[in-house]
Amino acid sequence: MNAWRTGRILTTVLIGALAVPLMYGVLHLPPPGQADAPAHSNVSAKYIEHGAEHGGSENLVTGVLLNYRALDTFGEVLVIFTAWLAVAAVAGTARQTGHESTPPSPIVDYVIRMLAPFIAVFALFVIVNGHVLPGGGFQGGVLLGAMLILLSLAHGGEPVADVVSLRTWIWLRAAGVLVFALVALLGLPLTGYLFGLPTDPTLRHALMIVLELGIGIGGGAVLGGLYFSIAGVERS
Amino acid sequence: MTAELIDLRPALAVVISLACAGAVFAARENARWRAIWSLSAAGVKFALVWSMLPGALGGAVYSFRVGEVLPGVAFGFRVDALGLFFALVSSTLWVLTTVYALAYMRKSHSLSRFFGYFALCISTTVGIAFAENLFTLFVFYELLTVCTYPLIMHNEDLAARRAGRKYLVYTLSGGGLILAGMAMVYASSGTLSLAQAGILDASAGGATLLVIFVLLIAGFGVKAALMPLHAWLPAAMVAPTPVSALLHAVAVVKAGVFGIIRVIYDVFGADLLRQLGYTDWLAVLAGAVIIIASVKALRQRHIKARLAWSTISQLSYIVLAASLLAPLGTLAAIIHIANQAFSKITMFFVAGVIERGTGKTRVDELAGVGRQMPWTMAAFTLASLSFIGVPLTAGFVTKWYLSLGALQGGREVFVGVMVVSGLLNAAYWLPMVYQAFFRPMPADRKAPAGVSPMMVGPVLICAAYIILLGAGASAPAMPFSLAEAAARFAIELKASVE
Amino acid sequence: MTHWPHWLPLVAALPMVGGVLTPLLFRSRPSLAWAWAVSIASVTTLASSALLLTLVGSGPFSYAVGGWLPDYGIELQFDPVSALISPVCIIGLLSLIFSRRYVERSIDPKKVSFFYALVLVNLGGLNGFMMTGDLFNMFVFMEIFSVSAYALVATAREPIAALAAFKYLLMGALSSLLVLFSAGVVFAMTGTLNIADAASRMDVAGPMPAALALAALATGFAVKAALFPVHFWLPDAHAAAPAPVSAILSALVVKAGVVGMLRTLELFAGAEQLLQPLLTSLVWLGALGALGGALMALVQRDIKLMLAYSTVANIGYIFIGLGLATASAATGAMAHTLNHAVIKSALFLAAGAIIHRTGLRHIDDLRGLARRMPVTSFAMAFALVSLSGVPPMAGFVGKWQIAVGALQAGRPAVLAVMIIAGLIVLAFSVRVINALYFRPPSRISVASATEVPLSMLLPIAILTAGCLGLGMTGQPVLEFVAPVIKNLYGAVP
Amino acid sequence: MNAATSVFSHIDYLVAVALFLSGAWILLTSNNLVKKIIGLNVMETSVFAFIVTTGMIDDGAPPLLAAGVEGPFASPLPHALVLTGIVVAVSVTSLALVLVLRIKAELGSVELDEIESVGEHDDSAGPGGGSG
Repeated sequence: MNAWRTGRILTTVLIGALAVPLMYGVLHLPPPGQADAPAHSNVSAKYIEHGAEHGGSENLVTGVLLNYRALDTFGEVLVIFTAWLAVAAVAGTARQTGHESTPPSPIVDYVIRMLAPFIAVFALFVIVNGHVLPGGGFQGGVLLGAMLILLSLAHGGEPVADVVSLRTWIWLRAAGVLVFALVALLGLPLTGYLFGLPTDPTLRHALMIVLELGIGIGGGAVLGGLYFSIAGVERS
Repeated sequence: MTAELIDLRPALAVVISLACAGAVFAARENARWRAIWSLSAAGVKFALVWSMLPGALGGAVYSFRVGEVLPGVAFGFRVDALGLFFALVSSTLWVLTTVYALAYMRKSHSLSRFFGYFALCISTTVGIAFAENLFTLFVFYELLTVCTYPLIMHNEDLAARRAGRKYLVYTLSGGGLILAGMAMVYASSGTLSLAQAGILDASAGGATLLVIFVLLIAGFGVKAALMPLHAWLPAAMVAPTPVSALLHAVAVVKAGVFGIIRVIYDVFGADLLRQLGYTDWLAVLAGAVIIIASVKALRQRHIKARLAWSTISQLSYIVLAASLLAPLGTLAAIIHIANQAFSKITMFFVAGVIERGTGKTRVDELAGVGRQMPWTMAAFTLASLSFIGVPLTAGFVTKWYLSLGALQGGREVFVGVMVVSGLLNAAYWLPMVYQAFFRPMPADRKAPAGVSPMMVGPVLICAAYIILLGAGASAPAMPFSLAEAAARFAIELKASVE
Repeated sequence: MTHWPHWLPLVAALPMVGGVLTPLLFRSRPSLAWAWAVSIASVTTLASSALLLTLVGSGPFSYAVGGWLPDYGIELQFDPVSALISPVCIIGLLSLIFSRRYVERSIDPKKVSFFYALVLVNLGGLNGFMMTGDLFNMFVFMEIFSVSAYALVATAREPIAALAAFKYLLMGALSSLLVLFSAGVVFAMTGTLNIADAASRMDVAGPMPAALALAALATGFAVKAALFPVHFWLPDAHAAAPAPVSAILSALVVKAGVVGMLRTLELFAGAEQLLQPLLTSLVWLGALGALGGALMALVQRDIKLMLAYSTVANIGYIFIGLGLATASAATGAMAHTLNHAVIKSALFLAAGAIIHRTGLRHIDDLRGLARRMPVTSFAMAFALVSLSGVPPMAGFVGKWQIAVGALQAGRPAVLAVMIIAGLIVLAFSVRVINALYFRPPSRISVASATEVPLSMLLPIAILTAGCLGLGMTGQPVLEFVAPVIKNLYGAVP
Repeated sequence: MNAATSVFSHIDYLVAVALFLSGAWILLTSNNLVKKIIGLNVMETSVFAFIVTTGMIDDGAPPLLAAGVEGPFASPLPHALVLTGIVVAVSVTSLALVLVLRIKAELGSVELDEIESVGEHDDSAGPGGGSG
């Protein structure tokens, strides 16, 4: 075992040695919180200044996400779907036999069944109000995913997974990417650039809502799908 | 006096036998087509090369530039006197070797592979001869290694594999050295062209020039079997006789020596080397190799092993003559390419005929062979006389001009080396001749079976060439005048040679 | 139609969306999924060649995504470095064509559509990564092709594949984190994420944080490109993956790390005194990688492991060229990035064909295969010879330019290392050729092997022809790449 | 600005870096694969923390331009970056967990040294063991 022991000591020394230049380098960065730091004077200042009328939403973060840096968010939505794709492709053929999930006590079962609709409504609220309040597609999606996982923990994976057919599940998971792709293509005729949102406020607002919904539902379905694959429930 | 003519023939010569090689590979198993394609490859090449002789004698230089493959590095052909001379020798011998090989290899296996690579070899050898710059020379030099490797491995038994591996290790590391030297030449001179007589100059600094010289000479020296780098040659004797003939008389070793001549006269240039004085060391090394290789040849029991060691010493004749930097020495170096080729190939053919006819491969089993196969042994005797340096044979011409060159260059010791090597040659050839003709034939010897005329023919033609090269040296249309032109260009020969 | 700038984002988005649609439309019909994947890949290849024509015609151009200029949104740029997109598409297309027969046997039919989806997403991610001019956008695309790459490695059935994919995932995630961290530092220093904009504001921020960002970014991309000390994840991953995936990984995904390093040099071109230590360390790490990789390849018995270690060696060559910072060395390095991609994909596909037919991976078991599978063996031999840099073939172009660059930079030791490494590569190539051609078969599956079907043979043949073609056309490739060198090293000659 | 105040003013960055290094230590030294994933997540969180603090402004309001809210706004860009980063972290972690499940099922253990030792026995068969 001492080979392992020396390995640990060696890594500790290496990490310690690495700490000095890292800390020293970070110390020379402009201190956080200063208003005149370059982080605030350059691109961010422009976002704050023109955020409302260009970006299309009071919540500047959503404006950045859906409008200014739309390609990043498209990449993001794709990464989520790829995560599910990867898990589906890699999930071992070995069926998770053995430990059956212990049946939940009736109280837990009842509470979760009560909570589910409220979580769903709250998730929709977060998605739709993303451009005013802090929120948006990703956050809503996580809430939906959490609801799905909570339900399948309570009732075992199969019933939740079978609420819709597998085909529909996959279409739901791809919702984020497909909606984003359509809106991006739409941007070509409207603004002359891919991924461009039109300048007319109402149309832009509507498109942003559609995007948020796509991202939210897509994200939620994928998170649910990840749990189903790991729990070995889904017969892909 | 040299007129640069743009001509397709150099490229055609290389490309045609590539195509024929393809056809030979394609002619899978039927022997007739394989023979036709191999012979046509050799024949067309022979005609093309000889068609350029009259032009070259008149001072024309045919060049064909394929294109610039890399910045400052072009792929092109340029047929100057030296290149044409080497191509002449190898294409002439090629026709003979192909005829001989068709007969010798009739019963062997996977012949389409053998003759395909056989034809590829000749195209790369001619490619080396016609290379316009060091890069093209290096390309064909490496391809020659790739093509000869399957030939050495032809028997596919353990000995062949070990010989093939040794051959590859030596030649590929030699290629690596040349690549390094070539990169340094390009870095310090900006060009790799062999057209000007010497592209390097003293401004590159003594150290770099020495490193370049050592790299290039060692790189080419591997194939020229210079002493420390020679071990692959005797080991490659396990290959079939036509391959040994090809390797040791025509293609591989001559490519190495040709490379050394190009390096001395076209990369460095004679006057720069006189300043630097590296070639004096090379001359001493070559002299030593001549003597040591001859002594080793004495001790060999097998005929082909003795031939291999004699090749190593003969090649150093050329290296010695080239490094004298005297006009006559250069002439001796160039003409010895032909003399050594014809004499050595005759001996290899004879060794092949003896092996096929009587199954004997050792030196002391030759008793009475002369009576059984008078013509073959007569040719062998003629070749031995040529190596010893008896007048009226090709070998004498080389020794004569080499000695004159040594005197002209002020190095009398090398005349001594000529004399000693002549004696040593006599010591290891004459006993064989004596045994063949003057010892009684052992009782159990049966009549020589199955020696087809297609094998004896090339032996006699080569023997005739030895006489032709020896006696008719000064005849007008002879390659000798071409060698003269090459020497004159290489070293700006002042006095004309009678 | 060819000068339509919108091809640029589409070249990245099209394969991604095509990939996402594959499981949706063809989950239960694998052959249709293959046809769909090949058609998407060919459309992308056409689009990339249209972009190449625009680049050759009217020089580099950039594209503001969503209409936002660089100080607001993301700017995509198409310059000779991102011109690597078209070979990426071509090799991706050929690997997809190859994988039809191969995947039928090595992946369970229900997951074939996922396999093709992952390959398309991977190609989309690579195209996006090479065209973006925004530091964070690079991170996002890097994640896309990395996640799909980890999954692709794990699609192989062998148990070793899961472990190899896990190690690859950990190292890849580490390198992505370093890139994200340096993006954060660059943002804190300059307030922008656009590479060109940040490069101009770099000196205002003072040397120390710039050094930190440079170190993090360079280490991140070095891990992604498997440069010497951080290369140990590559051999297991590339050997365990299915053959078309190994080809894509070794030829394309590893080169993304090299492109990343080029973008880093662009970002920090202004700060010479920071670049110098990085460049010298690149040279020495590259040299160690070249030697170490070649030696390790020499001792391998498994043919795919051997090819994987030779990838580490060739990445070493490329980084030597980049580190030397002379014009000829850097152009040689970029030319070698392209040439090695073609050679290595040909080799891995040929190895895949051999494993597909005989099920054998050890070189000694493959004796005498040439008689039974003549075309694949010839392709393998030809590509191995060009890998070792014999002149007329593609391998020579890069190595010759880097060697000359090494001499011009006054570093003969680097030349010696390259020659020795080249000889070692020749040694193991000869070992394989010997086994294939000059030894009698020793296994029944070899003696009874037959040539692979045309759909696997055609890509191998095209790539092998590419090995020779790229060798001949070295000059135009080098001239095409030369203008990039100016803004890489700035003041360097 | 002497050293003390500069350390104090950069405390957020220093903490983030310390978290990063501790995550790295966990990842490198732990023998259990799941612990490695945990280490990876610690590092990811630390980088996200670092990026968010770069966009922070002393007593600034969050970047929501609701009516009547003035004062310096925090920079919205880092928030968008971190949102994207978190999603990446989720996908990588989920893939890693599935791989661990498969390693457990096929190689029998999630302890690296046990897997390596198992690896040695059938190493003679080498990767793939020629099963295509």
